[in-house]
Amino acid sequence: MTGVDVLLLALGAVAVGSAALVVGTRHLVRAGLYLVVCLGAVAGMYLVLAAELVAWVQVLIYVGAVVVLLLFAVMLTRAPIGASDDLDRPGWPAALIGGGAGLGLAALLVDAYRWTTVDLPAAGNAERIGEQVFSNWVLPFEVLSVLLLSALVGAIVLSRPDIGATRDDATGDRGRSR
Amino acid sequence: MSDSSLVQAVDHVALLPAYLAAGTAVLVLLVDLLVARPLATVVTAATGAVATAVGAAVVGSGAERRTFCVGPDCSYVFGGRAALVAALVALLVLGVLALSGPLLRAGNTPVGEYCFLLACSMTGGVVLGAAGDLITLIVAVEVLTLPLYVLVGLRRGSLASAEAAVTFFVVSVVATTLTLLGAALLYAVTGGLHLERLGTLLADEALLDLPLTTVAVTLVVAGLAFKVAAVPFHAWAPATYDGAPLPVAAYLSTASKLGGVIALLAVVRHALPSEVTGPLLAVVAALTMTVGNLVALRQRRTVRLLAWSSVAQAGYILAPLGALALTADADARTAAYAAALAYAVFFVLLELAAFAGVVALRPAGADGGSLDDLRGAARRHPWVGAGLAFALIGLAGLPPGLAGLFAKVTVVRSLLGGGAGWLALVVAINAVIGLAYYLRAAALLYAPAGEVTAPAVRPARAVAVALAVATVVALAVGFAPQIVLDLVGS
Amino acid sequence: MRPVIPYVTAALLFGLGVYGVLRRRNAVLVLMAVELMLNAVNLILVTADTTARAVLPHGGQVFALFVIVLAAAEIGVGLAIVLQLYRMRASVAVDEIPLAERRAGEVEPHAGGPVPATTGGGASPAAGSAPEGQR
Amino acid sequence: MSEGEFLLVAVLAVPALGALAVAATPRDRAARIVGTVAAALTLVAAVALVGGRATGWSAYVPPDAAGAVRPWHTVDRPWVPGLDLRFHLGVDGISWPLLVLTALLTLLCCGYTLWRVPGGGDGRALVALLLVVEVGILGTFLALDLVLFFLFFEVVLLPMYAIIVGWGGDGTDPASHDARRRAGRKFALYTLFGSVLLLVGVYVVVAAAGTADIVALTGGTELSRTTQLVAFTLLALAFAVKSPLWPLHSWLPDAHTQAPTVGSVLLAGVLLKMGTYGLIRVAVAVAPEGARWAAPVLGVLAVAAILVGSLVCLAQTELKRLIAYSSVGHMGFVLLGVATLTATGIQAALIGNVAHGIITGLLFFLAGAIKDRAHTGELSELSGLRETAPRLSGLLAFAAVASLGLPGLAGFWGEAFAVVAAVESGGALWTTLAVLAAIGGALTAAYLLRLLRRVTHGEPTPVVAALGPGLAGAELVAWVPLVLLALAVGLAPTLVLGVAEAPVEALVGVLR
Repeated sequence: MTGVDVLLLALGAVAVGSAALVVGTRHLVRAGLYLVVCLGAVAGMYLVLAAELVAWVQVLIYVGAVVVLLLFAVMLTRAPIGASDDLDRPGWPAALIGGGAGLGLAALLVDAYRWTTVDLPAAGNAERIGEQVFSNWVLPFEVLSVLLLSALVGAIVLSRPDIGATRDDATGDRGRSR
Repeated sequence: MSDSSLVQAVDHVALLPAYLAAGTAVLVLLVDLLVARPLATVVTAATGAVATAVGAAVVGSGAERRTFCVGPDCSYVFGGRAALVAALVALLVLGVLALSGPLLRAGNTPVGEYCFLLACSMTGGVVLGAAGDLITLIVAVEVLTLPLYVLVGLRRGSLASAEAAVTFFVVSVVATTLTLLGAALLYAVTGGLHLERLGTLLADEALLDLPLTTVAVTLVVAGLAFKVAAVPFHAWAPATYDGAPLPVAAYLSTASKLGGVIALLAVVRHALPSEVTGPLLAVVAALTMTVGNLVALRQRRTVRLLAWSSVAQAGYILAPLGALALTADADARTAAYAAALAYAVFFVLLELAAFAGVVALRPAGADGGSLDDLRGAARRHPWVGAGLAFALIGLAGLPPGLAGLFAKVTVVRSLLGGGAGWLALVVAINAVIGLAYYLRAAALLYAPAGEVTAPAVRPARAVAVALAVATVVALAVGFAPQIVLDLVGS
Repeated sequence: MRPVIPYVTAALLFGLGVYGVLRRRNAVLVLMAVELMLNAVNLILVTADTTARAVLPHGGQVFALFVIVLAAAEIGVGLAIVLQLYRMRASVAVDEIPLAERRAGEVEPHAGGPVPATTGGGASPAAGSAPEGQR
Repeated sequence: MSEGEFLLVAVLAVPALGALAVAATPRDRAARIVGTVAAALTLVAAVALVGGRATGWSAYVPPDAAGAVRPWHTVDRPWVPGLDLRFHLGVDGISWPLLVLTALLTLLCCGYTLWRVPGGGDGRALVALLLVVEVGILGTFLALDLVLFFLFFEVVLLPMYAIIVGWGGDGTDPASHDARRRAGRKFALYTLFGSVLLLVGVYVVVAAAGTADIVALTGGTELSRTTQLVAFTLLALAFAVKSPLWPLHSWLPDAHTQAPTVGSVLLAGVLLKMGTYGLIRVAVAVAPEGARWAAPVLGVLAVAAILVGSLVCLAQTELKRLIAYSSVGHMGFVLLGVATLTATGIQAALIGNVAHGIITGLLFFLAGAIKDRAHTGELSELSGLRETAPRLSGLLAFAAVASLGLPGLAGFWGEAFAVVAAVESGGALWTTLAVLAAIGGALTAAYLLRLLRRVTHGEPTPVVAALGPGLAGAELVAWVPLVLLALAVGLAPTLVLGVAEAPVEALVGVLR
């Protein structure tokens, strides 16, 4: 048990614990905040695993954007600040399947890797990852740009019901208010 | 690290269809912004779809082109089959655009965004057919699907549409996550991401015996089975199809389903060991067709009937892949992949025709309605009714819908060639169950109208043309199915 | 470094995510649970870079980056969809969405006819119209 | 393209093009005339096929001369190599009588619609559908490629369904709509069940043998015993549904009762023959070992069909239903003949097929005429027909007597030879079956005589009393050829047996 292992164990415990709170809490807003803790802990694990680029992207995109979006959504759907009683369905099937999935997967991974050790790769590989992305993985990168563009347009068109909702039939032009 | 590694020789000719598709999307957005006339936007999108199809055909007619290669493994392999998929997706987009005419004219839908999203989805389909590694494959599947979340929810003011979008989104995201988990575990086990490399790595007995490998393969297959709406991952499909605008439902059950099939085919063919996928897919296929057919028997809403029937059809598509485990014969395997793809091609043709028929018989912008709304429709619109009846009969796999008949024949032949006689019998019995509801729907078209007098609407011209073209093509491949069989075999 | 630690962490995160997706009624919470699952995938991918004899260097980290972007795009669209449902129904409970055919008595709004433009989704429900369950 | 090839293609192309022409002709009556002309041309082409064959009327060719199937003319073109499907047609002595019968009955049906269109839809569509059915049946009889055979087998299904549902029944009220829709659906589902088994069976054979050519496959030499057993089971089941063999017959009475007259005539006259023909040409020929293995079962079921059919007939009170059930019995004799797997038995099956087609076609025409006039088919309401409509009742008596197998009329040969073949097969089982079949024959006589007594004798009921004595010219034109044929085949069975002798000998040669 090296220091790295202790660190990973601690961060893992934080991540799993806060994740349990995310899916267990009765406070909508707190769920979002616990999610931040969980994602942060995972980002910490990335750092330990010498994937600092992924770690920073995680912090920037997930904590910075996704969670903020989620919290916005919580607010926009007029969620109460206090505890809510109606967030959950009956839990047994979910607990059974979720627990089965998690523990089963864990057992498989434990079985596969046991208590082996591996060397940590050297830190500071952002440049090499960049090279990889822009040499071998340009194709999905470019395709992903289409995905992002369509997500952008899609989100706008859904959130703005006025787009295309009315139309001046005489001219065929759409009276849109952009 | 030398600088040269950053500059990779990219075969832009191979990428031409993808460029055309993505270019269509951007162009549509620009035209919508600058010209701001719905007709111009639609025409741009349609032209782009045609250009993509032509581009795919031209590039595909040459030798296979590979690019983004690392050693022997390539991320993008554009051969005959990829060209077929790309051209098919582009043509389906064209067909769906034609079906969208009444919807867009009804004025509730933002034309530019609608066309843009369709074009984005088309880009995903084009790349998907050529994807050679897991990342590209999954990203392409997402590009194909993500615009559809939005399109499904685009029936303004309809609660069913909004609900359908949420259902589709949640299920689809979870499915993607399952696929991703499977891919991640595969990477953890093998260290490979390219499909063909995975195939060679997983041929190793030691890796294959690892339970983790089996779980990873199962997860990938299960995640993609969601996309083709195979039982037990099918519950979203009828609700989503029924809530979505009709042309989008047509797209979901043709191009989107085709995408799922192609993705599944790609991983099963190149990457995953058939010892694991074979039995899995055999069971899934048998369940899918049986459940889909039995539930379809009881549907009263047109689109739900088509949705459940398309669940059942997914079972027929997957069936040949289920026979893989039993045969070590390379020819039989190739025949099985070809049979699955051939069935998919015949199916999307007939399904598009069926949806075109339904769109033509319904008021502009309406949803699918109940089956009773179609009662006696063929007496009011003989040609449209005949087209719809032809498509339904074809889906049932009977003459005069020879395309559907040959599709079933192809599947049964490959199953018996692969030694899966029991699955062939399941397919056969299911064809009988399927006939019961297809025949009911088709006969309803010719039934006396009774007291229900639906308003006689003139079908939009674009829809009628789409129906006519789909029917004629289905008739043509019905008499010359060898064209399709040659294309999928190449 | 013992890779089993992050791997098991990831497995447990995934299990919790599955539990959350199945358990939660609120669509936003379902999305949060999906995020947990995606994070588990990423953790596996990044850890796999240290354990697997990869064909390409850092394939897992690259994949993880793609997954993060993918997730961001999906969440963006997903929230828009959820908000649209909320505008229409004043509730984001996913289990109120019917999957089976509606019964005869239960008529869907606008079913069977052209969608009237006047009821476009712009009309957000008044605060008071939220069902009791929301408060 | 030689003359024979031309004729073969013409036999299929003329009715197919005729159907298109009928659909494209705007005026109803003109369309029906076009259809009738097409049917007549088809008959001419079908009859002409007999000319130009290499051998004389009854030339004996040794079985091992050149394969077990020696068609007079063939067409063989590749169609879909990817599915082992070739456009391979051929005609020989086994299929030719059935071809002519089909073409003749279709012509008579089309001609009949010139005079009377059953209520429900327009006559144009009906004639077009009749021609499509004809294409399917003729194609089935002509196909020498297993997959092509399956294809034509399927073609018949939907047009026949449409004929039953669209023009069938005898009322416009919802109940009768439902009744004929149910009957139609039952017909379609049963038949499709049969043909999907056929599909699986076909590809079991094709996958094992690597070819779908019936000529090459006849004899089953290349197939292992297991394959033959599986293939024969599947194929025999498929054909048993179509024939129909007891206990898979329950679609038949409903379909026959609900179908319009022309539909019943085609259904009983030739559609059922696709099953027995398929059994001889495909199932027995391709998997002889399977046939030998299953022959006792087939024989027992055939005799059961004879007995059950006859007994059920004795209890029937409705004219068309009675005739429909009588088909079960008659087809039982045909199947018994096939089950013996001897030359005599198969000859009996062939002539039984043809005779049943002629006689039952006539019976359904007559039943239709009576129902059209009296608006009822209940036997209890039809007594005394002889008093008011002597000619009609005379024809009915003739047809019934022919059907019960009176020597000198067509029905005799098939049933007698089938019993003889069973006796010749020897052994306790076959002898018992022969005795039981003979008893069944007697029962046939019983129910047909009962029918005659109920319908023609006695005091005229009010319904019957209202009938006029006359027959329309069109009716006579439709019926007289059948009457003459029943006499001709009865007096000179060599009309059928002569052409069939050589191919049957050849077929039986490879069975041993």
